[in-house]
Amino acid sequence: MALDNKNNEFKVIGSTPNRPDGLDKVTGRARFGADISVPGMLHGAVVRSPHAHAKIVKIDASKALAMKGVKAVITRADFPEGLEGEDWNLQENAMAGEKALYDGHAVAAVAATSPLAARDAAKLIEVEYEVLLHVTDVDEAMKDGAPAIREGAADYSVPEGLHPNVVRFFDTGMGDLDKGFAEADLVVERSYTTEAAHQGYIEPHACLGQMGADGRGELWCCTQGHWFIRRMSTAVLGVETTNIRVTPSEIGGGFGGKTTITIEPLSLALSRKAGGAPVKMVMNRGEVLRATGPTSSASMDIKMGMTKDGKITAAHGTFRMQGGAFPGAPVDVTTMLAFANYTIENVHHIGYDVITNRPKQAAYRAPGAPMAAFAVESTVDEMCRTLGLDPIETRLKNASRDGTRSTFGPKFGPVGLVESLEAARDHANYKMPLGPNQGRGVASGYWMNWGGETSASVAMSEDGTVTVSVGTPDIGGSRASMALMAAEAFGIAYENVRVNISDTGALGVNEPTHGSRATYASGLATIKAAEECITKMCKRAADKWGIDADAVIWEDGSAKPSGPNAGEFDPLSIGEICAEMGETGGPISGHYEGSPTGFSGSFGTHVVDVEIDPETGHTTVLRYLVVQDAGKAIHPAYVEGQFQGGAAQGIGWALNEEYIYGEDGRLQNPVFLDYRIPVASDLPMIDTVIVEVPNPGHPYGVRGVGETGITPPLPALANAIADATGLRMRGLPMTPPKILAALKAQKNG
Amino acid sequence: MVEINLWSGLRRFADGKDKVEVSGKTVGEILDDLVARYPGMAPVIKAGVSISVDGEIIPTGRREPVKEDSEVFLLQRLKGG
Amino acid sequence: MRFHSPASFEDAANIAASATGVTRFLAGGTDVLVQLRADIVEPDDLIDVKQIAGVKDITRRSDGGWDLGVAVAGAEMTEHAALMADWPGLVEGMGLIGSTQVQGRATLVGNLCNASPAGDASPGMMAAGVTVTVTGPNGTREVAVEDVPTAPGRTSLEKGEVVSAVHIPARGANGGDAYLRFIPRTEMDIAVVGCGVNLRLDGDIVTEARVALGAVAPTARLVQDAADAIIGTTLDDAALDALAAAAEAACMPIDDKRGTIEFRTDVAGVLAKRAAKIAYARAKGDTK
Amino acid sequence: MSKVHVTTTVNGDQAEFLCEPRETLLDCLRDKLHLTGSKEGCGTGDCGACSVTVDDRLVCSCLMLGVEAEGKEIKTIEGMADGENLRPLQAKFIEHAALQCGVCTPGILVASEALLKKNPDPTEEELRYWLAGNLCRCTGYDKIIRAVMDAAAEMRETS
Repeated sequence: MALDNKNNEFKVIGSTPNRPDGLDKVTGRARFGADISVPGMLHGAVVRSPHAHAKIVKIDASKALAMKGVKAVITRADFPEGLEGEDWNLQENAMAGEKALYDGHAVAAVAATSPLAARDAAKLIEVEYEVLLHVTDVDEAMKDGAPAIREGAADYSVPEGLHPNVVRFFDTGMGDLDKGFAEADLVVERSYTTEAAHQGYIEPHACLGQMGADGRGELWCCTQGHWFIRRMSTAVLGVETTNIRVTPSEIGGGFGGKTTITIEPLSLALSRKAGGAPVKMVMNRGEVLRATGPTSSASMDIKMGMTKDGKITAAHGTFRMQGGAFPGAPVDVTTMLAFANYTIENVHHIGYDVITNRPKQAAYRAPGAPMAAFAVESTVDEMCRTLGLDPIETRLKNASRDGTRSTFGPKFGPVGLVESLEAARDHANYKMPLGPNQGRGVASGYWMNWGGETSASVAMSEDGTVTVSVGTPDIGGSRASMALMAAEAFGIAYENVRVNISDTGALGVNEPTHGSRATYASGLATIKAAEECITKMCKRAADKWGIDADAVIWEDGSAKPSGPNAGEFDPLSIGEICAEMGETGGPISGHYEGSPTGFSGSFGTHVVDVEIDPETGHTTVLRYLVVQDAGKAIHPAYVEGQFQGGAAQGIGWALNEEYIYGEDGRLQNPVFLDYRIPVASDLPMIDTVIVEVPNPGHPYGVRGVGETGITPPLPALANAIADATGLRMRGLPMTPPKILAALKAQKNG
Repeated sequence: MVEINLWSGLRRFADGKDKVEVSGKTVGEILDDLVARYPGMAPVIKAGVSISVDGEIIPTGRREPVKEDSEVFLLQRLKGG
Repeated sequence: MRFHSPASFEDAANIAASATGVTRFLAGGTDVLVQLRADIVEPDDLIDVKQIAGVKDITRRSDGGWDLGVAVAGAEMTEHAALMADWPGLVEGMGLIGSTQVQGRATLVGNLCNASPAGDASPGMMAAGVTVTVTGPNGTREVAVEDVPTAPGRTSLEKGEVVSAVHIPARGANGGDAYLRFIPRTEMDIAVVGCGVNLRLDGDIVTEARVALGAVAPTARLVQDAADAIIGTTLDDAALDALAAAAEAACMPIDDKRGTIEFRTDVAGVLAKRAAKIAYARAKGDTK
Repeated sequence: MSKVHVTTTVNGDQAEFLCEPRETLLDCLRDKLHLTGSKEGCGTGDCGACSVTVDDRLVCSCLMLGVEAEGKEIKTIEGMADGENLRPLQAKFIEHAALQCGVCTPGILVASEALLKKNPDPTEEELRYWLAGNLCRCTGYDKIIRAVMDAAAEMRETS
């Protein structure tokens, strides 16, 4: 069956039907992580370190265990020893061993008969600490004299002579930098910093775990990827992977933060110790902010060369990122994608992954890309201003496009940066007149997207309707997208497809809904599995007609003879074939298992207008435009939603969101009052333009869209502020105190 | 023989070279031969890499075919949000 | 935690007076419950005053002033057109606290007695000259609001004392008030700086003024020098500059996660000017 | 710890529960009455996911004690639709794709319904400020604002 990019032939792709879970979600019926209860359930609570870095001398749980209703207390002693690599990191992060490594690090947990009893019992667990020197800033952590958080944590990549807190080192690039900079008319060298931002999902982590003494059990939790949760939890607990079945609940936002484990293995361990009673655990907001992954903070140096007419001749970036007390800051991505918007012959990246006394970072929407974009796109903007060049024309001049070599090596296929820049340039927002203290900023961004391990099934029902089972939790409407793709493939109505998110027992391994992969990979899997069903249905029709299966085609939801030579038969509809399937060979279903590699990256360009209050430094976002390549928008409203959500998160990161640590190494703002994500009155409408440069690696041309959108806002806001004030802000967040101080300094010369 | 482009930090594990010649017909075969020829590369491959073959990025698969004239790059193992 | 719902302030005061542990009064609860949830304060005795007669009443006195019950929520004030017309600045200060949802519960007295330096209701009340009745085991006394907070989280109320009523002066002719605060976002933040201005005009001349600042010292406070800077003026540029200078001079802020000393000081001057202009326009009859 | 017996009205029906004085109304709704549509996003009144009305006044149920519900009339998201008929706001949220993950949706619907009862024709700015205490991390609010404005227009036409 032809599944190429014939846009004009789509019947349902590109329409915007109501999502299947809409009714449940507007009536309060949808069951999220904390909404699941079972009979005999206990409640868990966690004891967390109040210190940034401390030796755990003694844990005394006797008072807690003496409390009525307390059924189990666990510490690290209840976990197996001898784990290595990332498994050890996960175990150590889930429950501290010899040392507490950050403010909020779990040191013990308790299960009791009510949430209040568990909380009260947790307060009775006495932990004796020996406080150690700590470090929370990435630059400080690399300096001589900084406390070594964990000797020997560095891997093969780290050259000798670096601080033991540097645990991974990256060095990538190509070309001849000296030659490139020599060709430039303008060479600019600048330093930038970004603070850690939290994913800020509104639903705190929640789970309900049950495990018996035999190591078998079940886990219900809110997660982006239940196979990941299963593998990580069982590894940490030292039980066989298959012994735990994980069922995902509805998920109240993740943005990368729910691709890893936090309390899940604790609930299982508590359950086992409490004799197999299920244990429900729900984090509060303070725990989420203190102990689950925010993204990395970064300190960066950028050097770029440009000719008078705007050609980028060379680029060098040094990126220092801390990812908390464990290796994993996404500097690997940063050192690939930092300059990916541009075709640059001479380019080099140096990256340092640094450990500090902060929580283990978790992926956050385009992990590693926004920080670099802030540094690089700010530098490009500054160069354009210095040289009197238009920021969009300059980007067009250097833009990555089909056939150009990327700054990370391989050549690009068809991608949509040029198209996004042109659409931004031609949009009304780019021409709106600006008033006093107002400015406009432009920036582009990129995410390379992902395929990943994928398994899906499509099963025919007796009435010809279709059940699709995928393993990627639906966070933003993906069930609607899967249903649209299945409906398109079968040639049936959207309403005749039901999409389920299956548990780990029903499908092969699936990577999470991450990397902007779900619509691409689970979508591709759905289409391929549907094709298998169609092939089988054509065979059933062929058998009925007594002709060769090759002589049957599938069109508009029916099997038909392929032509006059095949014979004269009335089409057999999907309903007719399925109604008889019990008599014609049994159930009909199709499967897909694979790791599709035909994903292709998504470029986007943002244009933002701001107004700065010159007396207070307050930034008002006046209007905002997102233009991004979706390949093919399956459900355009949810594509727009991804664009808008990414932009809003980026605006928050740019202006107000930050992790603030005190001298004592404790997080000072573990509440939404002070961890300031954008509220409704902070934002204007977010205008969107969907560019469609089809991805040849997907049957319908899809490319992931989820992550790119958080990348341009950071520099776009900085560039707009520069346009409004002449000030170049090089540290995030660009808060009113920072802007006002810079305005004063500017005024005082 | 297939030419693999290494990222610059890997030169120290490959006698200072940023391109190396290896033999093999699949991703797995060329990675195995790379380690055989340059044992210093073993921890790199063990830690996990992605590979791009003619512009297509292969995150994990070892069975994907590689041709003599394919353009091959070793890349960092990626992770998304 | 023991929960009490007394039927009179005398009973409430007696319960508090005889309590041996941590005691809190509950009106709107928007601070008490946050502290409870965050394990900052878990009272041994929690005394809900909302069952006491009259605590939800807004009453105009015969002198033109207003008496408010202690459980009147912010939303009930902003919805009260006559009160809003008299004291827009005071009411707006209350109305800026928290979200719409918080406004459904939060009260003037709660904000005052929580004694946060950054409470948004306090500067407006101080500028307006609000007093409160305090009921204790030994009877009642009247206290000016500026004398209630003594330090962050501390008040001048004695053990067993509870605020039992709020008294707002008569607006009188040719008066106007305003409250402005600075926050990083547009809503939902704690004030980084707050400023309330209340003044009266004779023609174009300011004849009376009270200026109060929040979040720039251990308590919200009246700044007499700032008031003096505009009394006798037409609020011309020189007067506004003098006002700003006096406001800045009165600042004794701290550096913290919400703002720097320098920022708070600068913005105190800016907000004093802006609030004074609004109060002046309102005194002139501008109803905005 | 001794528990308090509370009698209240929830979505028009009488409800009774036993609670400790320190348990919030949200805890009681979710854990005792099994009305889990109201969500806890923060527990400190900063996110609005637990929005309910008490005697027609919009509040955060996390900032009210269960014992304070005695004799009150409480409405939650579960009581919004009339049987199988959705309120216009609910229908418009689905139609406008005004939810992604949907965890903030119940609170935003309850808050928006309270606004439209008070002000059937809000401006965009009034709506944005009214909803400032309802955090949404997925949508950037754009489609939420459009859905509420559209629902308001429809409700004005049919009233």
